Amino acid sequence: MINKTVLNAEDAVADIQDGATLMMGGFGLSGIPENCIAALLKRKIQNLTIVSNNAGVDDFGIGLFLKERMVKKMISSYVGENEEFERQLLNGELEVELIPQGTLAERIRAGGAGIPAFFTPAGVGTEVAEGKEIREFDGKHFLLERALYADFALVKAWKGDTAGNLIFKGTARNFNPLMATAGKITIAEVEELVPAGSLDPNAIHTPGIYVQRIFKGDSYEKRIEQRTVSV
Amino acid sequence: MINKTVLNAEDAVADIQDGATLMMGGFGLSGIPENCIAALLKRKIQNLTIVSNNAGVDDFGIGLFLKERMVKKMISSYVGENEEFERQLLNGELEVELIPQGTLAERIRAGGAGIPAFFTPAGVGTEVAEGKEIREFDGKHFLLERALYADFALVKAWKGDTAGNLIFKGTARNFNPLMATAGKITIAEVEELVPAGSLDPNAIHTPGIYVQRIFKGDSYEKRIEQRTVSV
Amino acid sequence: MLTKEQIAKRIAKEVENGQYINLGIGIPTLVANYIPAHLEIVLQSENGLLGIGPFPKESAVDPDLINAGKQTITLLPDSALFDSAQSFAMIRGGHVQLTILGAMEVSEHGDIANWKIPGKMVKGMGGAMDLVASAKNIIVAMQHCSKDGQSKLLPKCALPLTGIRCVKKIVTDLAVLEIAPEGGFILKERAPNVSVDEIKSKTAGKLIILGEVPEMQFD
Amino acid sequence: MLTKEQIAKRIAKEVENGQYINLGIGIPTLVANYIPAHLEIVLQSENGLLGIGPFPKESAVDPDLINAGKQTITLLPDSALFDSAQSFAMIRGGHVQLTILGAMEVSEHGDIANWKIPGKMVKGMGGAMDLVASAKNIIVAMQHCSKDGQSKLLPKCALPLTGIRCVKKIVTDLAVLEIAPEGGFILKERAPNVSVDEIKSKTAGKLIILGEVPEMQFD
Repeated sequence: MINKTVLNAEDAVADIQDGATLMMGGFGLSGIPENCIAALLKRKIQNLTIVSNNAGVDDFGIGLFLKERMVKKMISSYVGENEEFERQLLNGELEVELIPQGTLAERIRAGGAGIPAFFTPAGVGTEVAEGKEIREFDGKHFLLERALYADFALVKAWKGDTAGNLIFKGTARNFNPLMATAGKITIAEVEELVPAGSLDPNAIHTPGIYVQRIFKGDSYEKRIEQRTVSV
Repeated sequence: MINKTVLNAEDAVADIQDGATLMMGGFGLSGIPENCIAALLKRKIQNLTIVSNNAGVDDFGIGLFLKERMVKKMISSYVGENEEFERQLLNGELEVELIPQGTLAERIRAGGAGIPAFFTPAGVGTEVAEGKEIREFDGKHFLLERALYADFALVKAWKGDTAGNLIFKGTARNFNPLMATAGKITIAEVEELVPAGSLDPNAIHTPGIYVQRIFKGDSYEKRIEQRTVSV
Repeated sequence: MLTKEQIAKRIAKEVENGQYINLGIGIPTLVANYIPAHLEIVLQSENGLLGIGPFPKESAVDPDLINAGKQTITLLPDSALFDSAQSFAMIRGGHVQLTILGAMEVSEHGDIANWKIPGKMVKGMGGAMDLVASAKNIIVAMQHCSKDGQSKLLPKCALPLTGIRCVKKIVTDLAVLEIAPEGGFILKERAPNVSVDEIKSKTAGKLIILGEVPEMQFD
Repeated sequence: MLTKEQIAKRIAKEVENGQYINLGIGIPTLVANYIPAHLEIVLQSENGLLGIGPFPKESAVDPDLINAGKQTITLLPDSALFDSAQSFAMIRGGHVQLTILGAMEVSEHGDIANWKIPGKMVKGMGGAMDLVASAKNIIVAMQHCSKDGQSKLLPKCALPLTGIRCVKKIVTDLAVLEIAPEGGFILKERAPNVSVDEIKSKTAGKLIILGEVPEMQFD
């Protein structure tokens, strides 16, 4: 069987270079590849283009990349939780491309699925439509949107096997399975790495074909943004 | 909790009328909605347009509809296992639209996902491309393909709960989850119908939102087309 | 004038049995508290969940279970989890039948602006553009006027748009209004102790009054 | 002239470690029997499976586990199951790296015809058009000539096409040939005891011979 295991995060990201385009899974701080982020921070590579639904917070997640000035451009749907982000943006030190969340998800899925472009209703009549082809189907208007690809996709799963098959947990799934399909190289970090044959083949969310490297991540903090409890 | 349960196949298909467009899950005879097929056969409705990857065999699956002259048009990728089909086709009693299998799958998925059209490489330079827009992206040519919808989608799952959440088994999954999303009314028949809360929410293949009616099917034959064994 | 809770309570009356619903952040989230117990509905969270349960007990907080507002939540027996592409497939495909969200401005043609104020830091549209472009029924929950007293019901939105011709109904602290097919806000109900004249004076867009305007009922 | 088994055996030499591979019905299916044991590869079945295992024992036959040829099969430890949209997403997206399939005709530009014969009952293209439009490497396994002795390697296909400019390599009972970027069949290897002249006489399309043509090796 094909074994995709690498030793650790450092080995997994060793060949990511300045100027790379990275997709990074997660919604807010949930389901982000914490170990890959830490390993990339050590390497202080620069001019990254990052495709991620959000941009982390000032002292966690992608916010740490911003602090170290590693990011040239963010492609996201919502970036509102981060002061350093705001500062760099207003100073012109950072480019941002904002994309409706469903369009972002579908563009990534299209990238992985060999669909170069598709029509979607989101953004018709808004500034998102500027410069895009608009076409009517069955009396309704749609925008033509292009697929998104990345040099590397960094995803975080709950369980994974040595063949790269992944299972996510709860809402930490979010963008991770889509991004896994759209990276030229997809790196998966998992909480539990098990031998091939340990996962139910019927319950796998991401088939191993999409994953080039997998490792067991350490000491997940899983920081909560809005701890909300009932009494 | 919303309860989607209906008593049986007869009740589930009671409002399907002559001339309806039906999507029917299955690949060959694997994962076909046997109970819905039996219930529709009793009603002998006519002029159906059926979207199904295959057309059954002479005495099982969609082949039974053909025998009863219930089908006006088949939309499929491969229909080669059925003599009655061939006879009706050659006599001009049946229309057939052949679609590349991946395009068929993606058109159905698009229908469920609110994507009215998308570009795909399959069929460029072939007769499948006739009359379709061809466009170049990144130096490669693609066809514009439209979404597919149905009045009713008839799907077969392994387990389902009263809220309509479905889990499929093995390769009997095939077109079923896509079709479940693209029917105005989706009817799911399952081998095991369990109370909501019995399925792992993390392992559900089709969320209940796509299913309008669910019932426990009886006496599945699960006929095998090519029984192939090793010694 | 209605409190936020009352706006939520009034909107809850719009909910129909069996619906799949997406609630935006703010007043829309409060709507969940007022949906009558006899209605069976399912709340969708666009980060990948159908069947949003109540906030967890402190001991049951799970960082892998959050809603689109990044709050910790719980699952229900009928919950299903999925990825972001599947989530917006069900939104875009019209399977989520009702979307309730806030707005900065609504036009008399049902255009909505709720994501960007020129000159201010832009946080992004999140899933709002997909939601308003897709759901069959879109209800806006908002104050009738801005903090400086300007009407938020306009002939044409001044702010950058989130979507066009999509809002079906608006519930404000003063009134319930529907968008007329040919344009205009049809005044359907007024808040207790609020006069039609007051609503008229605070609605910059075309206000359509068809006969007697009843006072809102909450139960 | 090679037997079908020998064609499969020669094609198996093209397989690289770590590849995800889709095998068509017929000779391509036989290729699986000859892939060297030291290579770790995964076979994809377009009806929704990665990791096709051997045919089951009679006692383990499961109607819910079939391959794209509708044969009963088994799973392997690294298997994953998925739906048809996901299956063709991985094909169309280029994740399945090698496709081996049969053909009725191949043109010197790499066009392939393998799904339809005018005048005969049309069964459909199944997944073939998606496969040939997508995989990075496409190898055709076929007889060099049809049963009535006509060359199947042509300047231009006469039959309706399955895909254009997609075939990279052809292994026939007589030869191994590659499609030249500018068009033409580059004769890479000849079958044991088959002369270059024989291949020349049986190839209707442009045959390109670059120096000495070695005899095929199978191990």
